[in-house]
Amino acid sequence: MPSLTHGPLDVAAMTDALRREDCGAVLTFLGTTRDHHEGRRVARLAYEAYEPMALRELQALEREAAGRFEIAACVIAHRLGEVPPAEASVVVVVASAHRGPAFDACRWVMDELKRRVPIWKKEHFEGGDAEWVRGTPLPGAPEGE
Amino acid sequence: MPSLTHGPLDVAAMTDALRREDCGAVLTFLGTTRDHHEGRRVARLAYEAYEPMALRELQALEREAAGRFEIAACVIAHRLGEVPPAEASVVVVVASAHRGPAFDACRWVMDELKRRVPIWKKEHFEGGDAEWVRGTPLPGAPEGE
Amino acid sequence: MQLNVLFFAQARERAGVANATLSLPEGSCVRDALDAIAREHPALASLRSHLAVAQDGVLVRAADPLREGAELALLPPVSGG
Amino acid sequence: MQLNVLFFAQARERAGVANATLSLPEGSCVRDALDAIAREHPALASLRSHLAVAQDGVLVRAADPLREGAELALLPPVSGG
Repeated sequence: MPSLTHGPLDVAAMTDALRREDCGAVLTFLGTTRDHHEGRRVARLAYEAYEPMALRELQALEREAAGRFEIAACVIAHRLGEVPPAEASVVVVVASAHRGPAFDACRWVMDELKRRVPIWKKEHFEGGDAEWVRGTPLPGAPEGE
Repeated sequence: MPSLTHGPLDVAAMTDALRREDCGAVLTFLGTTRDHHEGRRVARLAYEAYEPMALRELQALEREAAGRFEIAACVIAHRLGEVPPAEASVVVVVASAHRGPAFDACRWVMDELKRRVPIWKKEHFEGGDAEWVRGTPLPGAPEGE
Repeated sequence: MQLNVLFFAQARERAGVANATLSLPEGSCVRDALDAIAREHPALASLRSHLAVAQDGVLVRAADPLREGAELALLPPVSGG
Repeated sequence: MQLNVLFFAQARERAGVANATLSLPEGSCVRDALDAIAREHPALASLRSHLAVAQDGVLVRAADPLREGAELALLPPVSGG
């Protein structure tokens, strides 16, 4: 089950939950806040989501990953609100019997998450100004038909 | 710096050590003991290494990974001695500004580790018998020339 | 018909509100809702071609019919992760 | 010349020892060491074609010369990870 949390993500608990005796590989991806973007110093990030839809999309991603790749389990968590530098904004954990599918699935989940899940990121720069990150249009923008 | 340890690997400490403010991605691979292999129930694994050479090879892998891929850091730890099911025998952590190179580097390190590092794994099956895992010959076996 | 409109990210900031109630004639479609919202919030104009729209959490297209009482979400390009 | 031979994994189990001292004529090469070890430990025979050899931690080939006092490690196919 995916989760959206408004505080720090418990990466260790997520990884431990997927250590299963029938799996030989557990891959944990952390997306963390970078302190620079296009040459500017980032003081912090702030995330906002359309929460019920985002949760459903994340759950769909977990299920699709389990269907497309030879994995045993996939769990996604995304943090919302302010995230200071070096802290995780997103965690994807994949467990599988063999390591190849874990790498493929984890990478696919991150690519799709950035395309499909209604979450938005605002960069607050040192000095005080802030900008929404140029994102990816969701499929079917009405004017783009 | 790589490490060889004779007790449980501290995955959280390894991952935390590589959370850097200039990195947007931290990928942590755990190789864990599977409870089955070719249809038989595995009770535990036992690892043995030629330790000084294994450490040097792991250090070479960390350096080569940092040279081949756009990553900021790579750290490898391998556990030796007995490893019960679901516990980690190997941990590879890669930090990078962007996630693509982290996936590429982590996968490459695991592939190379299995080819180049003098570590051996013995499977102890339920019932009591045990077998060394069929491995990969190191390059330059004298009789294979 | 009445709709509850949700604004997110840039759309929320430009509209100056996170949600609003919208009244439209029966039989209106998604494009009609966008037109009405644009009249109410001219600051959204430059964003409009980039907005996706979800009705009750499901992406819809301009010609799709609206449902009475639906939740209509204006979704700028996404940037999670 | 004297060498310290290390046996690992299957090689250790078949030889029944983890290490041994080996005395060879001056000018011996890696193949000479393997021949002497094979005479001492016939149980290693079926493994021999799969063994790599490291001298002081560096892989060597059959014709490479041995160094006085070197550590010679017999390395079966590896299976770390």
